[in-house]
Amino acid sequence: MSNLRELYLEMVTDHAKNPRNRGKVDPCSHIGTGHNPLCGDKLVVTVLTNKDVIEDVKFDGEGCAISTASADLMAEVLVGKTIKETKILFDTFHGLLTEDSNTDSVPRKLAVFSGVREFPMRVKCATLAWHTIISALDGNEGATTE
Amino acid sequence: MSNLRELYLEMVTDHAKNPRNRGKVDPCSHIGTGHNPLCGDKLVVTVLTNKDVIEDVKFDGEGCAISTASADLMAEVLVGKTIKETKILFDTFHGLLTEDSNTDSVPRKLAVFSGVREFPMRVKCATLAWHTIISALDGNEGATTE
Amino acid sequence: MTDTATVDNFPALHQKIGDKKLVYLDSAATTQKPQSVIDAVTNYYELDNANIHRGVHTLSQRATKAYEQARKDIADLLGASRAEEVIFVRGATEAINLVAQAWARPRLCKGDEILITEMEHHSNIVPWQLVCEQTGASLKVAKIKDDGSLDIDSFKEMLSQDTVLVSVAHVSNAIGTVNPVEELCALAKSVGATTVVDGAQATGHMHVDFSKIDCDFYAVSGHKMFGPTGIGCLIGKYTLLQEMEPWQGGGDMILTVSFEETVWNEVPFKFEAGTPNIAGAVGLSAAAQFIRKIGYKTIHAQEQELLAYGRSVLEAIEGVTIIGTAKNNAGVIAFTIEGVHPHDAGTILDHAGVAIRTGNHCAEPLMKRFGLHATCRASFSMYNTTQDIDALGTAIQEAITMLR
Amino acid sequence: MTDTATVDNFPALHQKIGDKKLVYLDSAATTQKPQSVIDAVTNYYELDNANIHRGVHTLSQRATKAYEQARKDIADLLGASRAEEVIFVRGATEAINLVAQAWARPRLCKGDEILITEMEHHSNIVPWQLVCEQTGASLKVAKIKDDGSLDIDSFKEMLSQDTVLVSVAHVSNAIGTVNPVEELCALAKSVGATTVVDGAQATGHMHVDFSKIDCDFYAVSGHKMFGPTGIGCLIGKYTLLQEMEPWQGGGDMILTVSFEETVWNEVPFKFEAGTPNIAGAVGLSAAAQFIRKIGYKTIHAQEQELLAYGRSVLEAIEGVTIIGTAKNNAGVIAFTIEGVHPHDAGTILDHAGVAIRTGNHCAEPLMKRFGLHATCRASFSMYNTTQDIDALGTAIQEAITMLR
Ligand SMILES: Cc1ncc(COP(=O)(O)O)c(C=O)c1O
Ligand SMILES: Cc1ncc(COP(=O)(O)O)c(C=O)c1O
Repeated sequence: MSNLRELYLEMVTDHAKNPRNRGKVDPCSHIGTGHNPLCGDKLVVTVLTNKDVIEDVKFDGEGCAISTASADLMAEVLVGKTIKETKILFDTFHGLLTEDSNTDSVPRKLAVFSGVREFPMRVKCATLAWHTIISALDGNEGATTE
Repeated sequence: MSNLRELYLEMVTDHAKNPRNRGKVDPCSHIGTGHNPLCGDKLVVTVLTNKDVIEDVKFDGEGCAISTASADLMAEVLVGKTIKETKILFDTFHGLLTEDSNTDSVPRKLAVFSGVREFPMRVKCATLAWHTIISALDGNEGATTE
Repeated sequence: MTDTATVDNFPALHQKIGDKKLVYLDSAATTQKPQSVIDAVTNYYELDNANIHRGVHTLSQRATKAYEQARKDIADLLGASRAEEVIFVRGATEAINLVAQAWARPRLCKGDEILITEMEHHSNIVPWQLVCEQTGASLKVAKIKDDGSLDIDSFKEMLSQDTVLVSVAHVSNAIGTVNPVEELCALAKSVGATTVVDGAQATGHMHVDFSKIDCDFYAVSGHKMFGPTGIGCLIGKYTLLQEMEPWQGGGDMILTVSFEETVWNEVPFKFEAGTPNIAGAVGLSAAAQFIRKIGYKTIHAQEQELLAYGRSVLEAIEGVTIIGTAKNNAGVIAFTIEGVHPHDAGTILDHAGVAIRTGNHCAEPLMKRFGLHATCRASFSMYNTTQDIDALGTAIQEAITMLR
Repeated sequence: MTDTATVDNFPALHQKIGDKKLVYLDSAATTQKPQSVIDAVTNYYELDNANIHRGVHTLSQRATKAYEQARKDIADLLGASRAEEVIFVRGATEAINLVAQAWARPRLCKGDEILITEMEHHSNIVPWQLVCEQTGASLKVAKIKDDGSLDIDSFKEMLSQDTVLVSVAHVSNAIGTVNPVEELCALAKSVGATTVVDGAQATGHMHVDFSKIDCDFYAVSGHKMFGPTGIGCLIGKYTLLQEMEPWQGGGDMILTVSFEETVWNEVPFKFEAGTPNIAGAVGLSAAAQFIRKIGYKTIHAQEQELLAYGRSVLEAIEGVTIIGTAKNNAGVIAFTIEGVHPHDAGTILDHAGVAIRTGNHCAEPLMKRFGLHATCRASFSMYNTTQDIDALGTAIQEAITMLR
């Protein structure tokens, strides 16, 4: 039970139940759709950038607790970041989820997902929003985690 | 070894090595080609009938000892038989090869194949010529034992 | 109810997931295997292993005999009128693709229609979409009702003189609806359509009689009826099979080959190119024997009892909605939990040792019909008990506590 | 030479046929299975059995991991540049049919040519005949020399700007010739042809490096490389696989399905419709590990020694003619015995416990090339010994005594 509690930390379930960044950025500069065939979930991420800096991010769509909370917290941490920083952050985050890597360099709001490491099947949920935004920033429309 | 000797009785190997009825009946009234994919063997059987009575039978083609001897001995026993008798004889012969049936009603020349019963894979060899002639008498050209 | 002697037959069920007893409620995905099936496969490899057909040595003869016996066993169990009507394939998916490519593709053209239903598994949708693309035929879809049963009126409406082929699930994998396939096939015949029944979810659970259903083709999945993976059958009417051209080319499916001309072998060999899954067929034969020993009647009664009990337990949990409440239903319960996404439910239940499936169950159009992306699905087999269902109920409560 | 520890790995070899020790010389038809492969299959069914992909519960995760690990193991063993280049199919026959139907059929048209050789197995002839019939393309056949080796001049002559596809055996099953596939693929590429290598007889016997051969597709038969029946692979260049449309439709090979539009899944899943032979893949993974442990070098050296000894023993028997005497030959000896039809030889040898194959070995055109209907074939694997060959020689003498 203990690692299950670490997967569903209170901060995660809270953001899953009451996401702060659900909706659409309008007007937006980038839009991406992510799909996780495992959950059947679809996520639409809208972004507004100014030059290379992310000014606003929102997400929409149904998702599991992990993917919803991850999308919501991603939106929080990315505001003010450059596209390059976003990509580096995703690498760090991915490392947190998949390797026994040091979490020091990970923002506290993302570190709550370290429990995912014990649930390899859920890595795709935690990264769906990230794959989607990066795909959108790269100019592609769709992303999938399968 | 003992049942192997019963398969290859001297009469069988003798007819296999020196078949008396190899060749073609010419002119013939019926012709049939038999094929046993197991051996890769092909057999051509030619028949001359007068009304319903078989006047002559010959066979041609490469075959294993069992199929050659069986074709040769078939040719011997069928001369003078009617088509109907031929079919009945085939049923009897088939019973000899596959069931523990009484061999009393089987002509001596066919009874030498009773050893085949212990080698189910060889039943097709022993019956190839028979399938072919019956198919020919029925007006079909080809027969196969697979 | 299930006696423990029955459960004892299934070695995989006797294990713990973490510190919890495994409760396997995912039999619609694949059934567990009785020891007799596992042993049949092992014995085959340890004693008889050889390639089949055209081999004169003892092992090859034994392997051939066992393989052809499996064909007879399946024909007997499922009511084929002769063993040659049974073609061994990888599973139900390949069986349906075989019909699509070897029967439908050469025969269909623009204007022709294929009729399926809203509750089909992707394996009974996509092969027909491919054929439609290849031939210009179009796909029609009969509607289902809110309780998950087929809307027969819609089915009748969609049938027309243009309907060349009808393919319906015997049992829905996603919600468990049992379709009146005899009636549907008779209706299809009345407009001259050829009929396919996707029996993947039927043959492990209830008596199936191919000849009585009177469909033209019936698809069977071995791994869903206690058999090994990688084996299944297409059962087809002998005369139809004879008329069809082969699908795959290779060893065993030909009589003679030359570069100028090749002559096909007889049915069923014409459709079994290459070395088949011999050990798989031998295992499936043991599965057929196992089913015979227990009896479809016992299996079915058992699963119906679990279904009734399961529905009552789940209905009693606040926020749980059952999808698919048809009268004639197999031991499958699809459900959603308010405030708990199916994927989270799957993880939390797994932690309690309870294995269910979550997602779209390869039936996306059906999900859409119910306005859902995903559901949880508990599916039963003869080795399940009411205690398993109690464990399911408890685990769902835990998930609710954790996430709602 | 073979140490008994190696032979001990193979349970099926420790049995008697009647009162004679089994001497298994039919490995080109199918190899025997080491205990580790049989155990891997058993363990899978007893512990991990579940359907793969998209399942969140523990068994499904374990099964998925084992299945995908098998893909990696095969990629590693056979030199694919990434695991996704390995597509699981039933066997080499299905692998070739997949290329024929999913690559060639949509691309070929009248005037195009497919080039094969005179020594191909039916599985590398008939799929192309079917495609030729479907597309109007024509089949060309490169000649072989009297010793059974490929006539490279004939191969070059047959190659032209019209050659769209070249498909050749890596090793002939009927006579054991090893083809210079690297050279042949380079020649084929020089005219822009896509290349297929039928590796059914190679991967159990010698080091194969897909990337180095640089063919586009390579067909693998699991049951001929110590793996289970019903599993094999098509290895294909990733970019080519991406460009191809799927072949079979069903579960797992799609990303999303609606009645209006269906989106294919990624490579390799796009080509694996339906539940695959999971236990088969797990067993094949164990076979790959077994091969690694022994080492291709050891296996190959061993088989070459048996080949040399076998040829010398058979040549010494009066009336025995060996068919296929190429320098570069695998452990396969095809032969005829004067006055003894192969089928009779097969029966008599079986009686002595010696299992050989007789017939046309699914290579009728090759038989015709040598003016034969059938041959006897002894084929070796790493578990054979020189005693086995002595037993073969003795049994042949017995057959001669009996029939000549
Ligand atoms: C209703 C239905 N049809 C077809 C299939 C495909 O069967 P298989 O896994 O044997 O290919 C399944 C199983 O996934 C199913 O549930
Ligand atoms: C050279 C060759 N190609 C193809 C095949 C077919 O392989 P599989 O039995 O895996 O379909 C075989 C085996 O029979 C073979 O020897």
